[in-house]
Amino acid sequence: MNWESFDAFLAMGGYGFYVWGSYAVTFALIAMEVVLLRLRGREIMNQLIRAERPRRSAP
Amino acid sequence: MLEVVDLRCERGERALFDGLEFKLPAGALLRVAGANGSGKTSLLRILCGLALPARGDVRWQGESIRALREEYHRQLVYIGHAPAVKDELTGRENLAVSCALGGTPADAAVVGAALERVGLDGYADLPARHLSQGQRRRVALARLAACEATALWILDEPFTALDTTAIGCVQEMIAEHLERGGIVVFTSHQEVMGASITAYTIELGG
Amino acid sequence: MSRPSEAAQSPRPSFGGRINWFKYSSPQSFFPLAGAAIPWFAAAAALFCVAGLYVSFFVAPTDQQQGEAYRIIFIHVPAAWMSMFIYLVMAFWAGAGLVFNTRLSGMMASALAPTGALFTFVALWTGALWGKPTWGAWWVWDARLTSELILLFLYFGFIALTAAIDDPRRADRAAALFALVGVINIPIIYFSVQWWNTLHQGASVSLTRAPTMAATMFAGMILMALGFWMYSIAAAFIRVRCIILERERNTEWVAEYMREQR
Amino acid sequence: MFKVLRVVIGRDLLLSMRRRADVANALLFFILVASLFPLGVGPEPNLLRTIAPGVIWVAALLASMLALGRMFAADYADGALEQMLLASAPLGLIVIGKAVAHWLVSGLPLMLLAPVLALQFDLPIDALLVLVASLALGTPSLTLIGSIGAALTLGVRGSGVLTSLLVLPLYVPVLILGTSAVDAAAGGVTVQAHLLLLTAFLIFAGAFAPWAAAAALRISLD
Repeated sequence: MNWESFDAFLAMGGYGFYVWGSYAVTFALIAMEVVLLRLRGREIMNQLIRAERPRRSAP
Repeated sequence: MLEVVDLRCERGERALFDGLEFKLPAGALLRVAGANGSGKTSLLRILCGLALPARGDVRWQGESIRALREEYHRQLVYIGHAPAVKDELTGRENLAVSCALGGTPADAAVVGAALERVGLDGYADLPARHLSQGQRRRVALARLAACEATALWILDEPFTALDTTAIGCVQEMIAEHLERGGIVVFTSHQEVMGASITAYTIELGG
Repeated sequence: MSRPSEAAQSPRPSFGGRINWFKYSSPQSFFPLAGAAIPWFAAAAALFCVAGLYVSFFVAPTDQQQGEAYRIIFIHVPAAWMSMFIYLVMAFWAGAGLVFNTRLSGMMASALAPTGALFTFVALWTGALWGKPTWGAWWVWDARLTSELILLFLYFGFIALTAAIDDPRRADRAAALFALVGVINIPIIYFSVQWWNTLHQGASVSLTRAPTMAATMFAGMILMALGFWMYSIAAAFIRVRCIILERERNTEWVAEYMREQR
Repeated sequence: MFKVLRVVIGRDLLLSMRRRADVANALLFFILVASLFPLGVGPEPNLLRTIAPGVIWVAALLASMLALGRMFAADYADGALEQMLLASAPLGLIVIGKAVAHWLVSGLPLMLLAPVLALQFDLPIDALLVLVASLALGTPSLTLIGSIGAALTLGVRGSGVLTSLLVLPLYVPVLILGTSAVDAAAGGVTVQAHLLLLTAFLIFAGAFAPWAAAAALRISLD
């Protein structure tokens, strides 16, 4: 184990800002991409459902 | 001989036409008819090799035009929707350039005669910017007179913007070309060729 | 003569033997395949990332010279790897699309681009955060960083070109050509920047390698890279499914799929 | 076949001759951009001498990029490009012809104007010659690479900005090689290696770019 305490873990030997800045931004971006993808998928599904409804009721 | 095999053309996700097949022997005239947006121009562009069909093939003398490329181009005159007439060049220069590009260089005498044929002899040395819409169209069509030896003519709406004399002149050129054993494909909304010439007709769209 | 309305609505699968399946059935048959594969890739991504994070924070020892700051390389280097790898894969699909004229290839290429751009940005961002404590500068005009920046621009160019052209088939093919031009240019750019860099700085600054490459460090980087790789596949598959639905919305099989969904 | 090449070059030169204003505008842009820098960074001669190669090269690069719009757009709009795709010579050859004509009216004048601008920056005479040589070898590469971008963005909304987004990253090697050649000359170092690399890049671009631009034109006109 590298760390004596949780505080030491957070401090990263004084480089906490750089290390956590890197990791946080990376995973935030990944999370953002996942959310955007989900929104895009939902959007197209909604459009398809909307497009289908008139086709069903018409005949 | 121009041959079309199982041609399909899509625009967006819609099929404009599908399973189109025909063969045009020497001396044949084909009119492509249809409503706006039915794919007339698309078909012509596919026949030239400008556009790729979604499926199928176009063959010239039995070989795919995609393999022939420049060799096919040398035997083809295409006059598109846009007349390809440069504003800054005179009628004479325009015609000389387009003939040279097409692989049938025309000397001054041929160019002059061709422009005279379409009734532009008085305007040959004016920059095209000073010409009317119909006159520019005629500059483009003068290429037909200069490229009589070119076997295949593909003309997109050749009669639009033309007066009756010019229409007569183009009809005459087409008739002569067919007699020589040339092939002509053109689009038009109306029946424009006289009854004396039998034309195949394709009606696109529904 | 065909009637367009009929042609558009006739069910694709019943086209018969003459049809080129390679060309036509791909998006349709790939759609469920990708859907089935996504959870597995996502799970693998999570697993590898957790393992990678564990190794990079709790197993890998503190570096003698750089202290804890060096732990940034556990995402910096894998992200840089992925940014280049995704570009290559994208160019591969692009080239395949141009050669074989398959529709799925272009969709795959455009599905990969945003994820590739994301990793390129991550590589740049973490590079800056690593450079500051290590060399005292957020940015150095090092060959790698500069090439990475150019790579980001190439990704943006690819995405912008795809977005600007309305006809999807033309967009795919134009962007594919651009991707291929880019792939040829990246090495040239890299070497020219490297050469320029040695001229100007006499190789005083080099991001090339961390001082000691312990086995645990390498393991951490590999695990993270695997995690990013699996994530990229999952993300690209989700995106390609969206693209397929968007482009094929008027086909019978999508309508059928929608009926099954309810 | 080379007849077609000659016809294309002649035609494009004739067209530019009759549209002189367009050509002049790109040159004026070049002069203006290069003249703005001393106003922006101050008149200190040593500083100006240091930044001169970069400034002149970047200005030349931007001016040549600005001129790319002329390469295919007008021919695309009036249908002349369709005729070129249907010409009796390979499309790559026609692209070469257009690139040559385009360089003669955009790259060549830049190259001839550059020494005058360099005097504003007090560059030594040796460096002036190298500047001209590097532009002579570099601007054709810019035109060739640019032709790909111009062909890809034909008929696309906002094509001007998009072209720069596509093309500028690809210009980086030329910019680096060109400026460092002038830098080396100003510093009294031998410039042979730089110029050779620029030549190599030009040969590479000449062999590859027309082919790629031709493919791009086919895609854009499909």
